[in-house]
Amino acid sequence: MTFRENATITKATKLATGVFEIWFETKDIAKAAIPGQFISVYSNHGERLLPRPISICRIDGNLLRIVYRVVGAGTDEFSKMQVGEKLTIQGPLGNGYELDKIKAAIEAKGGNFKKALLFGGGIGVPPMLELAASLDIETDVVLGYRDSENFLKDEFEKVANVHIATDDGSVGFHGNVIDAAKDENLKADVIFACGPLPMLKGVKTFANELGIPAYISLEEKMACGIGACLACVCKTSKKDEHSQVNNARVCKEGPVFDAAEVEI
Amino acid sequence: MTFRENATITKATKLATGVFEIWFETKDIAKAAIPGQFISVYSNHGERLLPRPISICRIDGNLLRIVYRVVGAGTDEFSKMQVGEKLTIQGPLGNGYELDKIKAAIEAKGGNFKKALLFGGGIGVPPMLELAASLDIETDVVLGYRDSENFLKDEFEKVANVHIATDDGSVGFHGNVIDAAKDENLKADVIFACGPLPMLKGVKTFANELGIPAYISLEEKMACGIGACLACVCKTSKKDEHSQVNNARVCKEGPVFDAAEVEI
Amino acid sequence: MSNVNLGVSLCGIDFKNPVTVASGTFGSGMEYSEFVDLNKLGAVTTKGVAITPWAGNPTPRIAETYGGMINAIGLQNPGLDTFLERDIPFLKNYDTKIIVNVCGHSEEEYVEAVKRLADAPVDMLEINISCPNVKEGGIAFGTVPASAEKITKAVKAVAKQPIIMKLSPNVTSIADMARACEAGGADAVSLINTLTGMKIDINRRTFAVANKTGGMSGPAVKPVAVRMVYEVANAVNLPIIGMGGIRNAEDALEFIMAGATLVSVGTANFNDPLTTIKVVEGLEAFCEKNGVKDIKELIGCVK
Amino acid sequence: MSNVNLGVSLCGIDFKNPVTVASGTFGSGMEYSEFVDLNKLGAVTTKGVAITPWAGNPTPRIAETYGGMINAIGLQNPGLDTFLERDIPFLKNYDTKIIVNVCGHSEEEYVEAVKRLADAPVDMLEINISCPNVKEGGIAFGTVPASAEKITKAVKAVAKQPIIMKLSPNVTSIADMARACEAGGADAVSLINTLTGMKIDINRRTFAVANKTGGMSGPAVKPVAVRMVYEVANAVNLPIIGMGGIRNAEDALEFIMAGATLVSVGTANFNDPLTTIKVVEGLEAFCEKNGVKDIKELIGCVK
Ligand SMILES: Cc1cc2nc3c(=O)[nH]c(=O)nc-3n(C[C@H](O)[C@H](O)[C@H](O)COP(=O)(O)OP(=O)(O)OC[C@H]3O[C@@H](n4cnc5c(N)ncnc54)[C@H](O)[C@@H]3O)c2cc1C
Ligand SMILES: Cc1cc2nc3c(=O)[nH]c(=O)nc-3n(C[C@H](O)[C@H](O)[C@H](O)COP(=O)(O)OP(=O)(O)OC[C@H]3O[C@@H](n4cnc5c(N)ncnc54)[C@H](O)[C@@H]3O)c2cc1C
Ligand SMILES: Cc1cc2nc3c(=O)[nH]c(=O)nc-3n(C[C@H](O)[C@H](O)[C@H](O)COP(=O)(O)O)c2cc1C
Ligand SMILES: Cc1cc2nc3c(=O)[nH]c(=O)nc-3n(C[C@H](O)[C@H](O)[C@H](O)COP(=O)(O)O)c2cc1C
Ligand code: FES
Ligand code: FES
Repeated sequence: MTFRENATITKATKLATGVFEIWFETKDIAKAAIPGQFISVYSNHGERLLPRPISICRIDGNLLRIVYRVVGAGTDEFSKMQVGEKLTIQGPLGNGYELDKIKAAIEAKGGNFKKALLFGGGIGVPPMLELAASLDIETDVVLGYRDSENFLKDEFEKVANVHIATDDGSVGFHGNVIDAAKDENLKADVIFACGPLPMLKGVKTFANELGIPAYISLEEKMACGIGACLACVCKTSKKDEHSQVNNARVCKEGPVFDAAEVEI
Repeated sequence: MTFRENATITKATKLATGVFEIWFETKDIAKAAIPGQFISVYSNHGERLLPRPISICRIDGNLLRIVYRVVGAGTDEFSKMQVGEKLTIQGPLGNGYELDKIKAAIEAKGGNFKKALLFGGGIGVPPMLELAASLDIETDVVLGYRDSENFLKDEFEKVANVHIATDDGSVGFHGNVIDAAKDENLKADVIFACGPLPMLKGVKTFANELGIPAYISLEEKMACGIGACLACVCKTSKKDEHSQVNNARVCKEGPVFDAAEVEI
Repeated sequence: MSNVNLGVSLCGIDFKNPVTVASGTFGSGMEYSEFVDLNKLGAVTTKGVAITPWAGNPTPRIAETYGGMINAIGLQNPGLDTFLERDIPFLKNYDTKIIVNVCGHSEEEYVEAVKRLADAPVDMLEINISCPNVKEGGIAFGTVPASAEKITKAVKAVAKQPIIMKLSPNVTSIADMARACEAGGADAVSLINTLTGMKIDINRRTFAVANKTGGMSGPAVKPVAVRMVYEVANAVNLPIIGMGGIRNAEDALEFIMAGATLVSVGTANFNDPLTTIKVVEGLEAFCEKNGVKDIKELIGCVK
Repeated sequence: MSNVNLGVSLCGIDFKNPVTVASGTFGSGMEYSEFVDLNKLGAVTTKGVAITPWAGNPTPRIAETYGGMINAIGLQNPGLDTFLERDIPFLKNYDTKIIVNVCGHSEEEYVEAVKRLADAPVDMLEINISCPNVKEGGIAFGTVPASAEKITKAVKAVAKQPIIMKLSPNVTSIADMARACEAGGADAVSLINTLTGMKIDINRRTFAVANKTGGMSGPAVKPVAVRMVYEVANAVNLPIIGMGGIRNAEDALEFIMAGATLVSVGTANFNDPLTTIKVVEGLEAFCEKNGVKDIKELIGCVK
């Protein structure tokens, strides 16, 4: 079920330079959500009609948390909202990390589901948090940041083994998350990743090298966010059932895809 | 001088059904304003680009008061604003009631300037308040309302002799302001009026009958509000100097016109 | 129960109210059915469908613009087979009319599609001769009156359902285009399709949509759309389906008063999936408040 | 002092920066000079002027639309005599270029106006062949390539200043119109003029502007304008003055990257009289931030 709510903001904080969090009190959305899903956030300004897709970072009863980077007018507007104010949101959207299904699929192919490796890069860090908290198997998380502003790190440390990589080398490994994982010789049965496209390409290759599956979160520009407009497609290796061409909808079949099944 | 300011709202109250007031704290606008002038009020929403022209109802040091009726999306937006919030305003705009000039013009034609009669109809009531307060000659004011919601009446009573006319007869004279003035046999040297077009037409005729001048405030749809776009013209009896055709700009040569000089 | 009659009829078909959706913004209704009771719509107009599956354009396919958006989906569609097997049976579960939007690369493809739809349980066909994102041919039909007339004739020759020709606004004279469709035998016209637009990503120094240009839609285009509906209403004797930027009942009433019999909600669905329902309710409320017993009184009432 | 060179040149005339105003939205600059230091503008483009005073259309002449407006001023102007006596001397007090926008009811009137301006101290003439609000003839010049070519030739034959032909967006092919102007000898083209639109006042059941239709402008039209600038830049070898919805430097950069040498701020002046200055400052800031030494590098850089 998908819900549309005019949700009240219960917390709105700056986490790092240009990175903000909002906690919403929701009626139904939080309760229906799973890690890896996203919500559509609507502007209160009429010149911006399209929703902003933002991943779910944390679910706590009726509360839903998003963490986002200010990159344009919409996220700038959200960053100025205050506790008690309202935003229209819609969700939960997309497939998310359907852990039971994923586990079953892996075991069906003779693999294990005992040790997970999570990669989060930049603003791809937040969606990994609810996932890390939900996984009841051993979990390593490699978080990639630009610099020493390591937002959410403390919270990850409560639920997983955390490894940090930074672009400027100020904290942890100096370099990208894949090289950090190699450096620490991290091994796993399955990879989950969210981050910029070059990172996801690296994850796909890395998973191939290890011979394990990788579930990655893709991004694309969206209009409807619910699968109707065909704006947000990604190329799939096999013919997509809905489209009858090799185009899956990121907002519906995704945003989480088995890396082996998409062409990135 | 015209100023543009992002002005803070110091008071925002509902005065009657659909009628609201806002007090702004201004840097320069209030100090520069005279009765009969107006300000441009800009929406905070990007889908509404044009300013809403609203008359100045009261000037008090740096404070400026407007009173307006909610008729569409812009005035609806303003009516939801709260103390401490800001609106961009520009002004003072238009000529206003330039009392010295008007007095001189009347006296030059051999008339008197000793007794004024003011007509305010509906949302044309508020702009008469600052004028009534500014006039240091004997002043009768006839205020026309729909019904018994006689907003601003008390304040007029402090500065002028007040007569009320209502459409439904619930208070004062049952009928329009002109008939009310006739009924009470009000006489004056000069008339000032603001209100709907049919009322202004009545005022023009009435002034003709009495053989006295009438200064009336006109309304027209505006885009620039400062005289540049030629959206807001009214027909003048003589060739208008600026336009070289019989079109005066309500926002620049007006909104106050000698009734004899405009065709309404 | 209200006393207002919102029913309209078009080409002999009765619609419970004048509200449908703009093709391509609502899929075949499945996704939106989670929000909208499709039984409450006058009709569902489906996304353009062709005789074979189309892959559409590369991404990014859309970009937001001030008060609107541009899209270059490129008419991705699963092809008629899947559409007839999956989407039509789904829609048949609802008490609403079905308008199928048809696209093609050539006159032959349009004709073939219309033939294959002839015995399908759908109410009307809308021929999209105006999609600006298809290069192979569609665009020419949509901007040259003689081509529009020719394809209208070809399609009419094989059609069993009434034919709506969907017009492009990217022309010097929309009235000429409508007259050509009328001459070709069209049963109705719908307008407007999208205005060709472009957005440049100044930071990446490239086009915001991969296709360079896209079709602009949303509230921003409404004045152009209302003007064109008015012009067409005064040029031809065909019923009109009006669209372009409708996001509430007031917008819909502008189209109706300008001469539209049906109105379609498009881009506004993306901003609020419940827009269609709000338009239906708002039309009813407007009529009640203004003593309008039958919405048909308002069609073309502004001259 | 910044290191960025914002200067551009067009038809041999040097502008200190690429920012001017759209004709008709800024009068002759007098009213706006209370807010804007006119010395800071690349040029002032004046409201359309004709050989005799024009009274324009009845009111209401404008209506707000979503993200824009429509206007049907009807080219009210005081005539060339008053304009040359009052407005030009006023503008000559400033260190900015002067572009005079010219309108007429017929070819003869345009030619006569251009002749009378030949010895006036103004830098360029912009010929408005595209005003949708003038019925007597202007409209035909603006939508038929052959007419546009003919009037361009006629005007060029008597002009002493470089001639900018101002194009209407209400055409099937803006590239064809630009080619016709180029063939007629135009020195530059400016675009876009307004999109013909309509707004209906549903409560009064009438048109929101007395003229029924009006010209739509403002941020809502920007995607159409950028697309047309891009098409024209790729169709002719003439410099382009781009406009349509510019309200900040980012918008202006879209036009510049699409191929415009100068950009004009129109409707946005009504929302904020300081827009032009903000655009100039924003262009400089963008260049500084992105290591662009000379803004000319950006003209047409997106292909
Ligand atoms: C499934 C999904 C999950 C996401 N989760 C997060 C998250 O948790 N935190 C976060 O900071 N960002 C996330 N993003 C990216 C986020 O959607 C954009 O940063 C945001 O839409 C930018 O809006 P804006 O108005 O600030 O920028 P503008 O550039 O002004 O936006 C203009 C338009 O482009 C769209 N857009 C711009 N960038 C993107 C993008 N990267 N992806 C999709 N649409 C975009 C906007 O939605 C809008 O329609 C996610 C994107 C997707 C697709
Ligand atoms: C000189 C002048 C002084 C005014 N003083 C007052 C006042 O003191 N109190 C008050 O309540 N109203 C006043 N008005 C009318 C006021 O401007 C409109 O009621 C207001 O603009 C409506 O805006 P809206 O967004 O609510 O309505 P909408 O109908 O949504 O507005 C749409 C557009 O039409 C314009 N518009 C609508 N009605 C009018 C109108 N009557 N006159 C001019 N433009 C209009 C709006 O500015 C806007 O651009 C005055 C008008 C003028 C010209
Ligand atoms: C994402 C998207 C996809 C569209 N796809 C089609 C289509 O397949 N066939 C068609 O005739 N029109 C299509 N259109 C055009 C719409 O049906 C409609 O004509 C246009 O968007 C104007 O209406 P609006 O402003 O309400 O969206 C599409 C529009 C959008 C925004
Ligand atoms: C009120 C108004 C008056 C205009 N008058 C003229 C004019 O006299 N001559 C002309 O060529 N264009 C005229 N235009 C068109 C503008 O110059 C410009 O081409 C158009 O508005 C698009 O730019 P914008 O969206 O920045 O306003 C006028 C536009 C407006 C809004
Ligand atoms: S955004 Fe519409 S299908 Fe994904
Ligand atoms: S509103 Fe522009 S001249 Fe009056």
